[in-house]
Amino acid sequence: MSSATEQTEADTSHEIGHDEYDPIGTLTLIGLYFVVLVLMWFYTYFIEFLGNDPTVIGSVVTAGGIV
Amino acid sequence: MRVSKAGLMVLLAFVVPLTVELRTVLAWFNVELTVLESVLVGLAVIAAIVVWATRPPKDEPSAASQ
Amino acid sequence: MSTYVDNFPEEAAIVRKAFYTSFVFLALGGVFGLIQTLHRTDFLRFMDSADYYTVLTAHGVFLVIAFTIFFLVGVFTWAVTTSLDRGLEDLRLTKLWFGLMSAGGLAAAITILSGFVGDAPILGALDADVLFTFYTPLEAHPLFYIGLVVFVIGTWVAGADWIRTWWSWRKDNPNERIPLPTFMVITTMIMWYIATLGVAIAIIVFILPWSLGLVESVNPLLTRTLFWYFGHPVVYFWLMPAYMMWYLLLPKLAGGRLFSDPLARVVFVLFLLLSTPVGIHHQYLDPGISEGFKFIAMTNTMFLLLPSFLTAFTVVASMEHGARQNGGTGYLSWLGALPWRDPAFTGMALAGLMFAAGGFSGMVNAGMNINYLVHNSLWVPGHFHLTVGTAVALTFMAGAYWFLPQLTGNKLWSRPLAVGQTVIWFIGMSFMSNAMHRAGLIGMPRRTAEPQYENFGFDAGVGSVAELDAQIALGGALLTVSLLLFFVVIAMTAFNGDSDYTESNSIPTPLSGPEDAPQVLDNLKLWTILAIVLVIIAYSLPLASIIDGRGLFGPGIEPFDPIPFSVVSTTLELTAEHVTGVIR
Amino acid sequence: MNIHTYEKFWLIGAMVLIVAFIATVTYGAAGLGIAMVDDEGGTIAPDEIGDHDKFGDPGVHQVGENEYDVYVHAYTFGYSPDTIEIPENSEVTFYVTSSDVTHSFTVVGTNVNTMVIPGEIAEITAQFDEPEEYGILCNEYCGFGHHDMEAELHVVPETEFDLTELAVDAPDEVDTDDQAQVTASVTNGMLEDLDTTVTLEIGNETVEEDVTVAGDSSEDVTFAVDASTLGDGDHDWTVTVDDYTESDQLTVGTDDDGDSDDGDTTEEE
Repeated sequence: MSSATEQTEADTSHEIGHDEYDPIGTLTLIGLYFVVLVLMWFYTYFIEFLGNDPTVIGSVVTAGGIV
Repeated sequence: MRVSKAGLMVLLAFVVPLTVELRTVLAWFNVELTVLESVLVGLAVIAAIVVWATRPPKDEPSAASQ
Repeated sequence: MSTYVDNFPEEAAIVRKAFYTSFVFLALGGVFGLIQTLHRTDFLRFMDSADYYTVLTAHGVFLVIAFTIFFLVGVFTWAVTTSLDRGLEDLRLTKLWFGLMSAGGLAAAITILSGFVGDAPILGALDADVLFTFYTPLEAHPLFYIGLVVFVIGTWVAGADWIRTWWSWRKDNPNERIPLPTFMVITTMIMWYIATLGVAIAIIVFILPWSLGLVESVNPLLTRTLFWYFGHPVVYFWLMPAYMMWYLLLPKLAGGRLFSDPLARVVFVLFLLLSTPVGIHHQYLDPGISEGFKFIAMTNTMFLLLPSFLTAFTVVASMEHGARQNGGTGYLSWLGALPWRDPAFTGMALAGLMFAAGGFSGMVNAGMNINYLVHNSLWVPGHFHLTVGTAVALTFMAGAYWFLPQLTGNKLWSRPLAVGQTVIWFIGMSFMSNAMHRAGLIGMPRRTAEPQYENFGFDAGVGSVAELDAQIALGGALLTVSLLLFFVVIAMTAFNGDSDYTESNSIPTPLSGPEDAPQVLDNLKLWTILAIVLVIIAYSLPLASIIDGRGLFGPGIEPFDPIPFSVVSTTLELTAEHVTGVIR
Repeated sequence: MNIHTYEKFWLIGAMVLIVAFIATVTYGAAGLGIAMVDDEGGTIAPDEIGDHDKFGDPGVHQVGENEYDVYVHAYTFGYSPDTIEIPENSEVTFYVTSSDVTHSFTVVGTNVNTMVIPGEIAEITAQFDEPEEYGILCNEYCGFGHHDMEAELHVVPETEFDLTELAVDAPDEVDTDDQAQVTASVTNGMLEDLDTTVTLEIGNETVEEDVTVAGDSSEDVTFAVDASTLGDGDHDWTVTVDDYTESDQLTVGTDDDGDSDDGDTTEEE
């Protein structure tokens, strides 16, 4: 383990919720991932999928069934 | 070196998928790149990263962020 | 503190055997993958297109059944013995399951490979050109199905072996929490027992008697549904050992500690509960299943994202913990403080990164109506080459770089080459999988020897179909290079007997340990019952409605040999026309 | 169990994503009317396909003003019919079944896509607004010729679309002093009446007759041609209804007596 940091393996009292370690880098990465997912989902559903008409629709008889 | 050789290699590998899809994204803005042009853009980005990585680091380590 | 092989020499021998077996299948599967990628993109076609499907069957079964599961049983054996700190209860049982799995795998492999050689002596046509999904009424030789069943029974016995070891540990340690690695193994195996019931019934009750001619007909929708009842949880069966390695090894390799033991337990419980009642999402476009059932399957599938989302945070936070202990700072620059020199770390981290991308295409696959866009298109192999083909396969390869020294006491041969191998895999898969996704969106089908049609083409939008094909072929070639490097490193390490490897086979304690986990998480009986209830809720009505009106054995549906030998031996085009004419 | 605040943020974010994905798909189903292929199509045993009143002769049927049913029989390795023609601005319901193994019926470049499982009838409806030529392919492995399995879907302008069939019954030979009876059967598969003209050209003569064929029925038009006006010898004839033609040859004045064989010819577009 690196000796240059405050946190060492001996620091077994280290608990989540303590201020000693906040995974801010993880939050940053996962925040980026969240944004990418939202953008990609919108692109894939609304542009690729809905722009790929014609699409299977409920016929007159079956419309109003399970939605 | 600002990053380890292995770290640099991973960073450069990460450029590959970005370069491949850069064309698709640019096409949205009506910029049409040929294959050759995309390859050149990719090589330019890779060269820039290599130059950045091999320069001696500044004092503050935060400059190492991409 | 010593290596695994020092502590458990006999178990290490079994794990080594399992790994080497899995690598043999990886090598074969990889060769078939290269042949396929060059054939379908029309860069190199040296075989008849009918043989493509034999190659595809071998590629699928060898890689996703044999490679993954042989590696998995090795990892699970390591996890149980390491975390319980005791050997397996009875090595005769261990040898039994390894023997069963090997025999079953060999039988299935022989039937598949005999698709290349024509009639076998005495036994006749053994072929099994039915792909990994073996949808009826496509028919394989009965030996293929028997092989699969024996293989699965082998895994059942393996599970019993681990559970038995856990029980005897429990007797000695009545009040202790189940160690996390063992917890992961047991929850995964319970999921596997529930899931394999579907494929066991499909084969033993319906397909095998039918292929032996004891039953006249089969109900294709029923066997299909039973297959997917198994077919989705099986992907989590491949994935769970990879997750386990991310949870246990990545923090260790990064110099940190697991962020949260309790959340890891939650994740594995969620997988046990939700992996199985979702299989109908593979059947969104099947006639004969009502939309309501499909909607329920979608809801379950979407919630199955949750444990993977949680895993992403927990594992990355554990890596970040290591990076910060090694001097990493900032929002993103701590990434530079990760041990990229270590091939085991780099491979797993890149595998995790690709899994994030594959996760996105999985979310699309989970969506019900958007399935019209992507179903059975090349998008789907694009997706699962990121998940099983990278998140699992690359994690296993990277894991092997850590495991093999533990199992042999030999130092890893050439770390730089091993790092290069994982990076080349990443680059190759970037090209191949990305282009596959794109090709899928323009409607190019999967599982096709020649996706070039006479009367129509595909509209590529940006770029061209030729460029997509080139990217797929380039990616496939790079993946082959990567595989070659992997085998070189593995072989050199295995024979690297002069070196002395002494790193300890220990897992650092989590930041938030099991004492923070509610006791109920370890109540495996409760989770098993809940998992079964969820399966009953999700599947009883769809199965009843499929059986109702069609019967258990379907309306006179006879076996169909997908590639009769007469076809392979004559010119394909002529035969195809002839057969088509006859049917008309 | 304590969960770090950041991980709680992400937990909420993850749940938002999951709910948003389900909501998007539900919007597609409820708001846009996108339906999944389901069990509405019913079942059919493979050996019943030939005797089925629709699958026995697969093809296009009009069932409403702009509504059509298309019955398709998928088999290794093709589709019957192999070219489907439908008009623009129509709502088309495809009924697809397989007589052997599992196939798919996939209209390339669209979201019209279904599995075709033996024993099941896949029923899917889609709206085709613009004239376009689509490819149809099988995306489920079905055997050694899987990659050869394809068909075409032509969406044509309304003015070019009909479901007319023409069949002509005419003798091959007729005596000089006799009459040749040429009977044209005009079948109208559309629901609306078909007003058209049947034209017979024989020798140098052209005879026309207007005919109205009611929806979903057929009419016979018989032309009686005096053989004497044609003269001895071979005479080519052609019957034309709109774009459909039938041709053959009539021989006048052979010495053979007795009834000549009828030459039946039938053509569909």
